[in-house]
Amino acid sequence: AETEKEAPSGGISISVTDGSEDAMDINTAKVATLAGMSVCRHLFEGLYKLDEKGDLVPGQLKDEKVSDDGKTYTFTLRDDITWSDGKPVTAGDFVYGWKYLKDSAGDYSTLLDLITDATAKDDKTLVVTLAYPCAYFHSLLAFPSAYPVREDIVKANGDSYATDPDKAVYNGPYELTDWTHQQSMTLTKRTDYYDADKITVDNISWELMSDSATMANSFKSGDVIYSDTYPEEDADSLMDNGLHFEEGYNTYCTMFNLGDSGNEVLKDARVRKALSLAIDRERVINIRGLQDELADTYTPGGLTDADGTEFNSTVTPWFSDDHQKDVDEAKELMKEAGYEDGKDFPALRYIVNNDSRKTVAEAIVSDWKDALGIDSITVETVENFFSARESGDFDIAYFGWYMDYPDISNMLVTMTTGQNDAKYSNTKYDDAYNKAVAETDEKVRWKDYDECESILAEDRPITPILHSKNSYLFDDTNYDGLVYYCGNAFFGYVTQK
Amino acid sequence: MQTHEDTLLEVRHLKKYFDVKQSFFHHDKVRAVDDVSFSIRKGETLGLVGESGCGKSTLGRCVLRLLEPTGGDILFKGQRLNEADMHPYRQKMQIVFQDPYASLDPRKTVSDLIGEGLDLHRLYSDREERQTKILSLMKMVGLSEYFYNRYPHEFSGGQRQRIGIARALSVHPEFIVCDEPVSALDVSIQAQVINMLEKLQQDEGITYLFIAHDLSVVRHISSRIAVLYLGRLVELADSNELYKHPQHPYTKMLLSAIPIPDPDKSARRKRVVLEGEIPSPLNPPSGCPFRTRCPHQTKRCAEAFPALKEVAPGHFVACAQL
Amino acid sequence: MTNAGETTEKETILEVKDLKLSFRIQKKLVPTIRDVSYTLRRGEVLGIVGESGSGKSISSNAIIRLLPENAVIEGGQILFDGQDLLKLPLRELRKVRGRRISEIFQDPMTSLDPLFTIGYQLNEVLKKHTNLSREDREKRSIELLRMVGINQPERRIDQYPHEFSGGMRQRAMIATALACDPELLIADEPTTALDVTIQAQIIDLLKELKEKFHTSIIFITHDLGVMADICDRVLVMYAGEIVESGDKRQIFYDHRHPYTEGLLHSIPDVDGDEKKPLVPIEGNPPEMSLLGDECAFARRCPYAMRICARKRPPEASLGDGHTVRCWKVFHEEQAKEGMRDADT
Amino acid sequence: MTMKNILSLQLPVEKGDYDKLPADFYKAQTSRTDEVGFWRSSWRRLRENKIAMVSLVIILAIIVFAVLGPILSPYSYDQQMHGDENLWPCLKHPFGTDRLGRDLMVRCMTGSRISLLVGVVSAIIVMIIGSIYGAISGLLGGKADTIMMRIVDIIYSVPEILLIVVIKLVIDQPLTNLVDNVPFFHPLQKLGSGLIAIFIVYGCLYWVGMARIVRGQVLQLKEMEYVTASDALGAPNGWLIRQHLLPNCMGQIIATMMMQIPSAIFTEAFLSFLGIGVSAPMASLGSLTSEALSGINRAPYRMLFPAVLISLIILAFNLFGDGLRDALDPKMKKR
Amino acid sequence: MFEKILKRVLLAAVSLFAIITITFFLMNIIPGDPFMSEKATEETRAILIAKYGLDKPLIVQYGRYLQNLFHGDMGTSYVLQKGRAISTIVTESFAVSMRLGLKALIAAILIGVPLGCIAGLFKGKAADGAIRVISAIGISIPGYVLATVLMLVLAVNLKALPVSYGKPGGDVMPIIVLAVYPTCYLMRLTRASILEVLGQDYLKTERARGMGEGRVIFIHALKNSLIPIITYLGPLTASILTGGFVAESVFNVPGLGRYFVNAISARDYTLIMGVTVFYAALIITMNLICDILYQVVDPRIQMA
Ligand SMILES: Nc1ncnc2c1ncn2[C@@H]1O[C@H](COP(=O)(O)OP(=O)(O)OP(=O)(O)O)[C@@H](O)[C@H]1O
Ligand SMILES: Nc1ncnc2c1ncn2[C@@H]1O[C@H](COP(=O)(O)OP(=O)(O)OP(=O)(O)O)[C@@H](O)[C@H]1O
Ligand SMILES: [Mg+2]
Ligand SMILES: [Mg+2]
Repeated sequence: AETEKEAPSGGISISVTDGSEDAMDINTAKVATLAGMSVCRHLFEGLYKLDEKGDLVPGQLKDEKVSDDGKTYTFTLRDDITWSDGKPVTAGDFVYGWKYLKDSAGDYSTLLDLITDATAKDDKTLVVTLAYPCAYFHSLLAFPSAYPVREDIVKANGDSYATDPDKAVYNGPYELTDWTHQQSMTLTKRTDYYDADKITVDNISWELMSDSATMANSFKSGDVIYSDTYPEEDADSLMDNGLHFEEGYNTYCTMFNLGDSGNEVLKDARVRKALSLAIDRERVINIRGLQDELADTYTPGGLTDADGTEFNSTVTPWFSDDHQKDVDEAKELMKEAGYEDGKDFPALRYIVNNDSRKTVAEAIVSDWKDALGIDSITVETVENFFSARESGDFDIAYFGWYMDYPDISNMLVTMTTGQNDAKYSNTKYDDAYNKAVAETDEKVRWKDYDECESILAEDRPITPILHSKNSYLFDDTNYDGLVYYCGNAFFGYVTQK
Repeated sequence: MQTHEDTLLEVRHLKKYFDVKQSFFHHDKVRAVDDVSFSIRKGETLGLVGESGCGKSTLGRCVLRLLEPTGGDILFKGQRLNEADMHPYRQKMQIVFQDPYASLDPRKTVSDLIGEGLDLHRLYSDREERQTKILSLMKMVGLSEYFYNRYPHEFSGGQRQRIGIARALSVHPEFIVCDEPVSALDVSIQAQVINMLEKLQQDEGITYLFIAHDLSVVRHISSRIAVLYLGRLVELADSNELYKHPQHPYTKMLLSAIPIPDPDKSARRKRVVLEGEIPSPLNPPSGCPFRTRCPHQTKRCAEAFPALKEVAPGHFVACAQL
Repeated sequence: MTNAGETTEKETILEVKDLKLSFRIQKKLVPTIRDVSYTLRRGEVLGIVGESGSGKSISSNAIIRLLPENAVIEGGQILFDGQDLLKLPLRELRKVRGRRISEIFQDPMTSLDPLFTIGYQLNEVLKKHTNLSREDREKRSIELLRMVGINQPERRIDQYPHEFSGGMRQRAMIATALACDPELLIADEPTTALDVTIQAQIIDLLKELKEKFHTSIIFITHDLGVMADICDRVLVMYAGEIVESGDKRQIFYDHRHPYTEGLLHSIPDVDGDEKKPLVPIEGNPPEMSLLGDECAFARRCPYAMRICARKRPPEASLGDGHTVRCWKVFHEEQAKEGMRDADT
Repeated sequence: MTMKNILSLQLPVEKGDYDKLPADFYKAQTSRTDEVGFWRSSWRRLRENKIAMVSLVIILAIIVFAVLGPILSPYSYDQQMHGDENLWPCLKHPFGTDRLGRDLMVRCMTGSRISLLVGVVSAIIVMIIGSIYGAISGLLGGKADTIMMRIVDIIYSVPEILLIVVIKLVIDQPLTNLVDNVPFFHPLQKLGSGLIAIFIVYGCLYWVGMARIVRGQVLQLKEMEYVTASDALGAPNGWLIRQHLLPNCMGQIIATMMMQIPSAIFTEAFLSFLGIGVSAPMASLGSLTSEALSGINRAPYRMLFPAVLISLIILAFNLFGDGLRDALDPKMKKR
Repeated sequence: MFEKILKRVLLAAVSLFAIITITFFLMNIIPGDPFMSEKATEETRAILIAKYGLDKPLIVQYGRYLQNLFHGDMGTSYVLQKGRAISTIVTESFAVSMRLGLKALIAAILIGVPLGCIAGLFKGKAADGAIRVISAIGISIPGYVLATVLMLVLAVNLKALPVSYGKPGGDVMPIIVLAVYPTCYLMRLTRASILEVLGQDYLKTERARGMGEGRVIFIHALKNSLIPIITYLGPLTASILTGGFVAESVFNVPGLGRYFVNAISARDYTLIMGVTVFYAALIITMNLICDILYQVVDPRIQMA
């Protein structure tokens, strides 16, 4: 009720670092980095939000009605929600926001494609129609891409919308009061936020850093209480000093180029399988030392099927439990393919995009050398990694996929025709996937997904290595109350111990 | 100027102007050699004297077409030299330089230095012939064959100058421009080189254009002498005639300034010491360039450069007062 | 000198005694100035001639100890006004340099700092050695430039050396050298780089100075013509030693040393009507580091005798201030005196 | 000052002393001790320069380390010893091991090999392009010179990092194809196109410094009378450049080249820092240090050895280059 | 003089134009575009490419860029600071880099030049040896090694200085990292050029006039050896003022230096161009200033 902005009192001020300037984007329609999304979660709020326990709870939403077929939602907005310039948040802002999302062509512009229609019945009522019922729709609504956007502000600022504090308005618990580009952002608690009482942090100084050592050093020296990055190798020493791991929902893979520009040898499924089997994944995990999980399947763990059982445990693993057995099989396959002991194996180029991935690649290449006698593969860190991979300028490449929302389709879609840089295309797989997505019967759907996994395991355009954890540094000896959700951090509830 | 039958080289209205950038919009010309004509007879030595910067070297180089003249003609044995086809003439006309240090490539052995001309003109059929030719050249200029594979820095100035002369001789030239070949040498060595040049002339019948600023040397070696002032030929005469009866005020001044290594004569001599320095060739005085320092200047001198007049047989002077 | 001549009434200003100087070259000492002795009187012009590398510059630069780093003074005295300059602390010596003894170098093109105006460089000397006020220094500078014959000195004073012609630069050099009315002026080949006409002007200027201020001058040159013109006495140097010295007329008309003779015969005669052939000195100057106990000129000397190759001749006086360092002269003189031959 | 009158001198005179000296008396002795040749005298001057000689010894030692080391080492540079990961320096692995269990000493050896190779090859490329371009520009003079030097200026003004990355990326792909498809280049596969690209980038970029230096020299040299003399003998431009101009700039060129080596190594290290450089498992000293950066807290030794080696190589080449420049400088030569 | 400066400015404009052209086309030859990422899809990329006109023929894009540039519009950043005007980004970050750079430059000159003189003066003595060794070591340590070590020692272990820029004292380490190389290089350069000058006749003249050694070295010799120093300082100033990649990324300085690399990696075309144009203009300006300084120092030098 109180529009006057008095200095927030009682709360604490913290400094955190979570990404660099280039990761920062407070335009919710375009934001594509975890760090940028974290900031957005402070500045804006969607229909759903995260509570202090990290659970999804209604945010700007007062009431929600779902039609029986699960396809139509009627949302009623809260009465006490305002933008930081004092104007109320309306249903129209959501409608515009979603439209703006599509127009902006950001990385997530297709996130809400399942919404076929969204109309603002009145200022507070929003009716949404979906193409199909969606179990994870709430998590989508809590996603920054689904946040409301003020049309007048966008229009007024054009391209420079949301590039500086005064070029946007905020409907979240915080507003951006300063942005010294490349250096820091200052987030200040909004006293007129409806749930301001719960927010315990008044000021967040968001340091923008790019160098992992600098970030870790800042954390160690106490300059910041949170950092999402640190030199991998420091993990050991940080383990008891604030390093936390969380489920990551991702898969770290090696990708083979099956396209025209790729080497012929990789088009032989036996060779791919042999390469895949020869990798000592356990060792890779040990070298990384980041508490990764061994990947026996493409899909990460944590996804439960219709029966509530872990999907991963139901599909046939790509590897056996005994690595030596795999190696023997791999040798056999190579012999069949005509490359016994790596003889005449052509030179291949394995590209990666950073030192950490280079280390893994080197371990893998060494396995290939030790197990299969191939010594003609070189690893290269390339600066234009994504374009090189997309244009097929590689033989073997790093590939990793972080799920955007916890639904298996988000994982398996990546291997459909035209969606992957391996140029992998198998109509059987495409059919199975399309069938699964359209399937209404949960049981059948999961079977179809299982089918997808099996086809992949047979073709191996990629080979999964490990599922990595999300990790971050948080000073939990002095602070409490961090909310961490799928790589996003929310600091509003942090308290001093 | 009449041409003798035995004229080897004739220079007609030679001009060489250098462009000097004063600024983006403004170019100036240095008139290093301005409308100079003379001829050299076969077997004679023409001395060329003048103060520093008056264009002696430029003239010498233009004659060999090492510099492209701005205007005028050079006739060698009646043939007009042109840039396009100098190669055959490179063999007939050679040059010896002032600086015995700068004129020899320090990275080359004596044999390569002397042999360069032979290489360039393919004057030998095999390596043996090359060597014998080089050795005979070395002998000719009085260098021990012992030096064949030595480097120039191991030699004294006089010996270096001999190497330079041998190099010039290697292609059997008929004409050599000597651009102050002894100026950098000590008196005791200078005499050795002069004697050698004279001997070569007697033996091989070579014609010299001998440039120097030391008038006593020029007089000693030359049969005729040309005096240059600011790019202009001001006087040309037989050397004895010039020394006995200098006509141009500048020549007179030049002669009277020569230091005489004899205290009595030196004390007796009356000097015509003139004040002032040579004007800059960038903006020379109008008319006669010498008028600014001339004790006899009149209004006429400023009008135009006086034409060369023959005041006595074979004695030419460019002075408005005569 | 033991011999009393008409010059005795003139006061001696500089006396160099047995100066020995070597250069350290690759850890070896190469004797370069060998037992040089001479005296200079007030108002006298002492000429030093000799071939390039004979030690003319080094021996005279040694007076104000302006020597290359690797030079080692191995003995001798340089008495200036009775004071041994070789023993003077550097701080004291700096007060002598530029004020009581000035030096002009051979090349006017490189001897003035190209980045400072002529005025600055004159002012610098005056400021160092006099107590004149700023205005007085400026006045004095202008006056000096005018004295050496530079037109419009007021304007010239603000110009840089490169805006001067060679002759003017040399005159500016002389002006700075004369700024504090030095008692001794060392002129190291001051005209070698100049044209004859300009050379004549400079020589006249120096003569005038000598007349006006009674400045003593050491005039180094290898041009015997210049020497004949300006000097009172002449030292002939060869390979680091004085081979002959005497007054001008003795050297030119009554020289005894074969080198002096060779030098004079090598010069073409300008005035002679008949072309006399030149008589060069054959060979080259010796390599100092290879010289042993022998006459340095023996290798080139047409009169060389066995003793010349065995023993270095001593310097000896012929009377009237004429000295010579030669076995031939020694032999001739002793023979003249009717003394017995050494070998009989 | 007293000087004995000539008549009063009493000197020991031996028999025959006043005989004329035989004409050939000194003939036998005319040989001079002067050193022969430019290179030999330069070498003598260099030898006297203690710092340069120490640097030379260090360079030679590193070359031996780099060339012989890997042959003598029991391990290979890409051998991952399972179980030996992250070892601190010990007897078995004097420089320790890395995360993958590779022996760091042998990696430093091959790394030095690569770094030296980068340095030397780049310097040679720079030398060839730069000196020819500079010599031509200087000799031709006039308009040609003006245009050629403006090109140099422009290359000079574009930020070098930008050019390096751009050129590297642009030539990367064609180069990979070339190396993969043309059998002649197959041996280069191990190095990776990144490294070869660096050579080319070097060739394209850093010659400008050399070109400027050579041009400056040539401008002076071509006024020398010995060049005019050659001209007077009818020498064509190519002859002048080959016979006189380039040989006389050689001192400068070689000294500049020596300085180019450390700068190439430096650049390679910096590129490795940016993550573009030699292909793994091959390593350069630069990539070794930059990889070690992330583990600096846990395993500082991994940074220490390659960093010290880089610094040592650069230091040695710089000091040696300095000495060489002094030794080859014609100004240092007495006439 | 004015005329010559005018001529130089004209020439500079031509060079700048050439540099812009070269960079523009080179940049566009690099594979990839600004909108590449793991998550981006073909469609979204196509939309963005069309939006920024990157689908037009290169020559059209180039023409448009020049036209905008002529009107002082350098466009907005595509990636690194999406939507912000390039001119703002460049001026903002240049201000930071310049503050650091100036301090580093002044430190380098104030330390490097006098020490170089001293080394020259005491050639062959202990002081000379010490200075030579220090400077040689200084130029042979790669910047990132130095930065990392400083960071570890001063900030992490001793906690004497803050880790990143922006805190009080946060600029000390970046300044050191920026200054070490130029300081050491200047020492060597100054020493070398002083030695070159030391044998000149005019210094002998000065000594013959009774001038003290201090005056001879620090007034006459130093002034005469300034030309190579100025030559080095010109481009150095341009590069040091625009910041170093290493110092800025390690110490998290919000300066221009990081953009040289980051903008290229991100294919942030407008930013690449902006930084290049700015840098080239700065270098050209510095060269012009150097040329003017040459004449201030040495009256003989004629501006070309
Ligand atoms: N390449 C050139 N560009 C411009 N001016 C030049 C050039 N070469 C010579 N000059 C000028 O031409 C004039 C004549 O020069 P030249 O070298 O012929 O004189 P010189 O009589 O040989 O002098 P010196 O006795 O000093 O050798 C001088 O003023 C000189 O500055
Ligand atoms: N720094 C030095 N190191 C070694 N030897 C030197 C050095 N300076 C001069 N010399 C030698 O000292 C000798 C005398 O030199 P000096 O300069 O006095 O000769 P000069 O008679 O003045 O000759 P010039 O007529 O050429 O000026 C020469 O042989 C020279 O080689
Ligand atoms: Mg000349
Ligand atoms: Mg001398």
